[in-house]
Amino acid sequence: MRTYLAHVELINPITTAAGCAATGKELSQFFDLNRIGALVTKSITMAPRAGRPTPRMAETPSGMLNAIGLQGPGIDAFLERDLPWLAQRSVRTVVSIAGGTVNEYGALARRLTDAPGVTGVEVNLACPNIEDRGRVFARDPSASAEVISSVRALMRYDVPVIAKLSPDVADVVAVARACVDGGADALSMINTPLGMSIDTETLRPSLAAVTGGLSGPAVRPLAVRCVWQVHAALPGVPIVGVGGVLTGRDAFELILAGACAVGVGTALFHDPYSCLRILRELEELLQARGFQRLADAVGLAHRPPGSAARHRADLAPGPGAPDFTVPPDPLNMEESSL
Amino acid sequence: MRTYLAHVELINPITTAAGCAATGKELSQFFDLNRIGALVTKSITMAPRAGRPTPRMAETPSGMLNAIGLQGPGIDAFLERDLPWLAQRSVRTVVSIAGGTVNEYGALARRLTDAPGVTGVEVNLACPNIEDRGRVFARDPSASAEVISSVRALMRYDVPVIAKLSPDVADVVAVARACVDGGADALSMINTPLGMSIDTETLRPSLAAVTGGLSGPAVRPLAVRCVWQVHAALPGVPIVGVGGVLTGRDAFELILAGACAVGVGTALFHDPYSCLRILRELEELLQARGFQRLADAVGLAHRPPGSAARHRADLAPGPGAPDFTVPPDPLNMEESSL
Amino acid sequence: MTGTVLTTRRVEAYHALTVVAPGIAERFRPGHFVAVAVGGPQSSMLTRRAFSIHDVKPDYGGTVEFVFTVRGPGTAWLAERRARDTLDLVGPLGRPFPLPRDPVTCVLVGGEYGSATLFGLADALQQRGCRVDFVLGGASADRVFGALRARRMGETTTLTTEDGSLGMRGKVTDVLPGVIADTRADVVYACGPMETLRGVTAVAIEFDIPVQVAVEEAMACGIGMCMTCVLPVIGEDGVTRMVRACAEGPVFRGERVRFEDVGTIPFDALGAPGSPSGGGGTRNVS
Amino acid sequence: MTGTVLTTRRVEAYHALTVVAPGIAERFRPGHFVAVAVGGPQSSMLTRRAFSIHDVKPDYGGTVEFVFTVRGPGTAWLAERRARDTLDLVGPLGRPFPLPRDPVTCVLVGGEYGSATLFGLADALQQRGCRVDFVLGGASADRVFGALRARRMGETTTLTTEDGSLGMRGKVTDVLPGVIADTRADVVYACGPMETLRGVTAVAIEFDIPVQVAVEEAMACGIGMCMTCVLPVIGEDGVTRMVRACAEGPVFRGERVRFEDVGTIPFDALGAPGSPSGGGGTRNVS
Ligand SMILES: Cc1cc2nc3c(=O)[nH]c(=O)nc-3n(C[C@H](O)[C@H](O)[C@H](O)COP(=O)(O)OP(=O)(O)OC[C@H]3O[C@@H](n4cnc5c(N)ncnc54)[C@H](O)[C@@H]3O)c2cc1C
Ligand SMILES: Cc1cc2nc3c(=O)[nH]c(=O)nc-3n(C[C@H](O)[C@H](O)[C@H](O)COP(=O)(O)OP(=O)(O)OC[C@H]3O[C@@H](n4cnc5c(N)ncnc54)[C@H](O)[C@@H]3O)c2cc1C
Ligand SMILES: Cc1cc2nc3c(=O)[nH]c(=O)nc-3n(C[C@H](O)[C@H](O)[C@H](O)COP(=O)(O)O)c2cc1C
Ligand SMILES: Cc1cc2nc3c(=O)[nH]c(=O)nc-3n(C[C@H](O)[C@H](O)[C@H](O)COP(=O)(O)O)c2cc1C
Ligand code: FES
Ligand code: FES
Repeated sequence: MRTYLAHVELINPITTAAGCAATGKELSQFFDLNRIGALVTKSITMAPRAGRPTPRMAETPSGMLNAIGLQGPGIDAFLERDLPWLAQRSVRTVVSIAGGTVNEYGALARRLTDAPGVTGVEVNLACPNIEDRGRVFARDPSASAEVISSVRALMRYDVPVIAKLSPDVADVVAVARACVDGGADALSMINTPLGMSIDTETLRPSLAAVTGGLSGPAVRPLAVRCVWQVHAALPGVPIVGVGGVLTGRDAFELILAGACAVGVGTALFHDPYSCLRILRELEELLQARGFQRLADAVGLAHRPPGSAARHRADLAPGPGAPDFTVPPDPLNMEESSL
Repeated sequence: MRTYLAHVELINPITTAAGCAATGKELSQFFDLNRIGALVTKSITMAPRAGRPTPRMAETPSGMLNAIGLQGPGIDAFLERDLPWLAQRSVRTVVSIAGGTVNEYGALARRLTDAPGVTGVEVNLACPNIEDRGRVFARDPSASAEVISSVRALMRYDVPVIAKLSPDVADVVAVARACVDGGADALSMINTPLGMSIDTETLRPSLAAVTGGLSGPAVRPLAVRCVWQVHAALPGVPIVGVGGVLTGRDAFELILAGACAVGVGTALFHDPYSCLRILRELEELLQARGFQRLADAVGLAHRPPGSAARHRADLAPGPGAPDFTVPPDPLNMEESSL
Repeated sequence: MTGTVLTTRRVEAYHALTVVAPGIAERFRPGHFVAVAVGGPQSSMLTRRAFSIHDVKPDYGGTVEFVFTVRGPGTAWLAERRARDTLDLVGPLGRPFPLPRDPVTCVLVGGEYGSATLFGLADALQQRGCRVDFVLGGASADRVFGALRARRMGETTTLTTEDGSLGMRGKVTDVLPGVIADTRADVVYACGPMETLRGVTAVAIEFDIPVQVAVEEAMACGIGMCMTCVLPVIGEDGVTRMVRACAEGPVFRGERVRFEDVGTIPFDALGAPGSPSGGGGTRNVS
Repeated sequence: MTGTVLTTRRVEAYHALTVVAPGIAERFRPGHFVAVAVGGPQSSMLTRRAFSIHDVKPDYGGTVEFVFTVRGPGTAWLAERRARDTLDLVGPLGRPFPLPRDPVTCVLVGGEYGSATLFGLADALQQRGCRVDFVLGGASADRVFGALRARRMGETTTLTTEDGSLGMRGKVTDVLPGVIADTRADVVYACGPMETLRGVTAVAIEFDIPVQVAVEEAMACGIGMCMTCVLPVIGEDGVTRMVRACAEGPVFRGERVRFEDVGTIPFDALGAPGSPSGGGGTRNVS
């Protein structure tokens, strides 16, 4: 079930989500990493980072909050130890990078550009911009575009640059468009929306960091919506759909919305084999519905209604029925623009 | 367990959430509406509205999507039939209003200002602004402020105006501040974030309207975060916390984050008695923790850590322990500004 | 609202659960339904599932039985319930079948599990001296619910299956005209898939006799509060309104339901976007 | 990964589940834990719950038993499991207790359900000719796990309860110095609440003998991928790192764990915000 992320071919559309598969070694105890489309690393930073204090995690209904704080060894150790380990095993590796300034992202790209074994670079834009009073890059189209174009300029031309977007914005399409204009070859969405929970025993925030990112099936409706909106506005741009994928059905949902690859995050914590299970389930679903190629399913739910039969035939107007369907509501721009 | 919404006293902090208790009649079959703090009506529009086609609902993990499209009888029928029914029974009624232009909101306020039995007006800002290419008011601080000041100007001075905010913004505090500057006496949050699901049998969006609002426990972490952020920035402004409240614990969580009243929406669909159950559970929780007054718990989770013992004593540094706690991370503005 | 499961049984392709629920059994009238919570305390499934009440009995203060087919995860969970498990139900809900004052002849049409609601109705009709004839159908023999009981209760019982494995090959609507003609029926009652109800209504209209249908629309609350279950129904005043299947229904006069327009807002409905009554574009979008 | 529950039992204040899981039993070494999915197929609880393996047996190809206390909704759900239910487990996980090469004298200290992991360890130690002495404690008699078994296996067994309802009134750390002195212990192993482990480590340091502790940190994955379970541990090179309790632990040399700083990032940890190693403020916030 081949797919393309920009010009890079992946043997299948299932990838890990950034920050959810550590260095890859841990996951490789459970299955051969070559069997998935790509491994996305956790976001790599310039310096080593100890991350945030614990508690870093809180379970929420059908989801979890995390505030890891990008704990990691820094780019040097990554290039010395983790990337070579993956490269030796020919694991298709998308390196996620995170920075606090446009320059820091650029510096990371510069370090990666000659590193062997980099299939793609994913730019985690959900970081506070030191130069703009900590305003998160991903919430600002122009700051996002600046980061992307800096990374794109410094990264080898044949390594696709993927912009990872957040749903915590009024208009995700505007950010997506800015990133594409800035040179993004593909988009990945969604990163975790900012959430919080309070421990009603201690009467304090559950997380030491107070707020954290919400992930898991709870956010899947947000991910589907973002993928849908962006695919509608920018149909030519490859999208990695991420958010709450637990099963092949969920992956299929994001693909129908417009994703050509699907990232699996929180599900890996629940089931370390989930990538392969999801892949198998997805293959079965596509087969059962007669799809020959994955590409035929990408964005399929956008085709005008009626071009395929509604499932509940009893609700569809009969062939000769007068056309009493609702005229487009001029004010529902959210839908009518799609 | 009295509370105040601006200067209006409510006998307790539990209200219904807008659009989740129909006219009140339905719910009154299950309990006496006078036993809750207030009944919030569904959003009333000028003209009658048939709403959106079905399917209007899709279940999602720990939540649901809805696209009702503000079906309702319009303000005339509401003032003639529904409001008098509530007023006769002395039900404290917060009337939610929705419009497509600033003028429409104003016109609704004008109709309500002399109507007997209006305890408060909640302004549903999650509507597309016809005059701004369908851009949703709630996503734009200045448009929100304009609506609020128009309603505030036309509404009787002693009826509080509550602005209902959406989480689909990059900066909910900015919208909150604009609304307060525009004259809002209180804030209500959150309305439903925009989500979507796709039926993998029909290969089409599950909702006829394509996208819909996500509600239920899945969104509670977003609600807690929004209430927390806004209470931190505007500690004097009363907040109605809404989003995913199923139990007294959940209501308590929003109160600890800064809410002085709590709206119950989706939970009513699951359990028509939920308002009273939540109230009882909340009372028990407060009692068990020795709170005399609700006000003492409002926003309590904001007090500096250490002013109450951590629950897991084994994790708290001992009394004589060297202060190795993490210094504030200059870049984590999200938290450090709180 | 919490009842104990008394018995579980398989009935051909269907599952049936009997639950001790005196408060519901007591107030039951034919056509009522219950809304059942699924998945247990930490379930990710928030909305209740609606099921017609098949039977009530006086045992243990009052029990209700409902019959269901496994469709998605909620009904799959229900199918795993065992005796002594507890179940959380709200009910009885909805507008029941109106009963004729006079001892008339009634044809009761059921499609698939839709038949389940007809036996309580048949009982009530017979107690009023009505004659009852059944027409029951389904895709295959194992999906025709209640054939035996219908044979015991009904003056006549006609069965149809789409694969011909039981009774006549075809749909209930294929045989209904004959049954109405033979029995000289005064009124038709029907419950089943929307497509069936539409066909049954068309037949009744042809014979110019009243028809009461119990519709099935996706529901989130079942108690009239969420507005998800609406369908276009023509009122006494001739005006089409989007009415709630759970509160104004599930039983409607078939002629009043605009079956062709289910899943749409007819342009002439009260408050439709294009309609003169207004209905501007205001909407809660997020 | 799906096993069938073989038996369930109550042990004083605790619950114990025995699950058929040959793949886990086969590879078990003392100190390992399992990560258990809770709530069934449509559960809203996504993260697995970690439990030390108490016992493995060869029955049915291999079974594992774990002992737990009901804390929140996940353990409440587990407490309702019955024989023949299925349970989804991942394991064995974590770094087990290192065993001494020589036949030395070992004191095994358990607090509350922490004792559960010590019997497999005692077994392995005794097979190597080690002498084993137990010190077990808990808040009250019913919260001291495994006293009988300890008495059968241990050279000596000392029990403590905070309310004095069993053994000595007080904590395990109150009696530990005496036991170490009496037995001339060469090494201490401990499992229990962090507070207990901190105290036990302090005692061992005083006696200048090695101590191995099995820590408990909130975990989301249990397999080293999520980075939620970290605590500050001093490495061989003297550098403090935030290491994963699930992958590098749960067993650590007590002296290396900076118990006072658990729940913080010590300023001198590798990559701490203020540290010279860097650790700028970059963070994934949303
Ligand atoms: C008044 C009424 C009476 C009914 N009586 C019966 C009966 O006697 N026997 C029976 O087998 N089924 C009956 N149904 C249909 C039954 O409610 C659905 O099959 C069931 O809700 C599906 O739940 P699920 O979790 O298996 O499927 P899912 O598809 O996972 O359900 C997801 C959501 O959609 C709703 N939903 C999906 N399909 C339907 C539907 N057809 N009708 C209503 N809600 C739906 C569910 O309530 C739930 O909220 C009745 C429906 C209504 C409205
Ligand atoms: C290595 C290890 C071994 C353990 N062995 C045992 C054992 O043998 N017996 C026993 O009773 N308990 C043991 N625990 C603790 C057990 O994991 C928690 O009590 C359990 O996860 C609580 O789940 P809950 O749903 O009841 O509580 P909730 O508070 O609802 O749990 C919510 C979330 O927090 C996590 N969590 C909460 N408390 C803890 C905790 N103390 N440790 C780890 N995760 C936590 C849960 O995994 C879950 O993700 C062990 C923990 C670890 C890390
Ligand atoms: C523990 C954890 C750590 C994460 N770390 C990163 C990260 O380093 N970089 C990043 O871009 N996203 C990170 N994410 C976000 C995920 O990549 C993903 O976008 C999000 O979790 C939604 O997908 P899911 O629901 O499948 O988990 C992290 C998520 C989790 C749960
Ligand atoms: C079916 C439904 C209808 C709603 N209608 C309205 C509405 O008319 N006006 C409004 O401001 N919010 C409306 N909401 C949003 C709720 O008031 C509430 O903000 C949201 O559902 C989150 O709360 P909950 O998780 O408790 O449901 C509606 C929500 C639902 C589920
Ligand atoms: S199901 Fe909620 S109004 Fe009918
Ligand atoms: S629990 Fe996930 S890394 Fe330890």
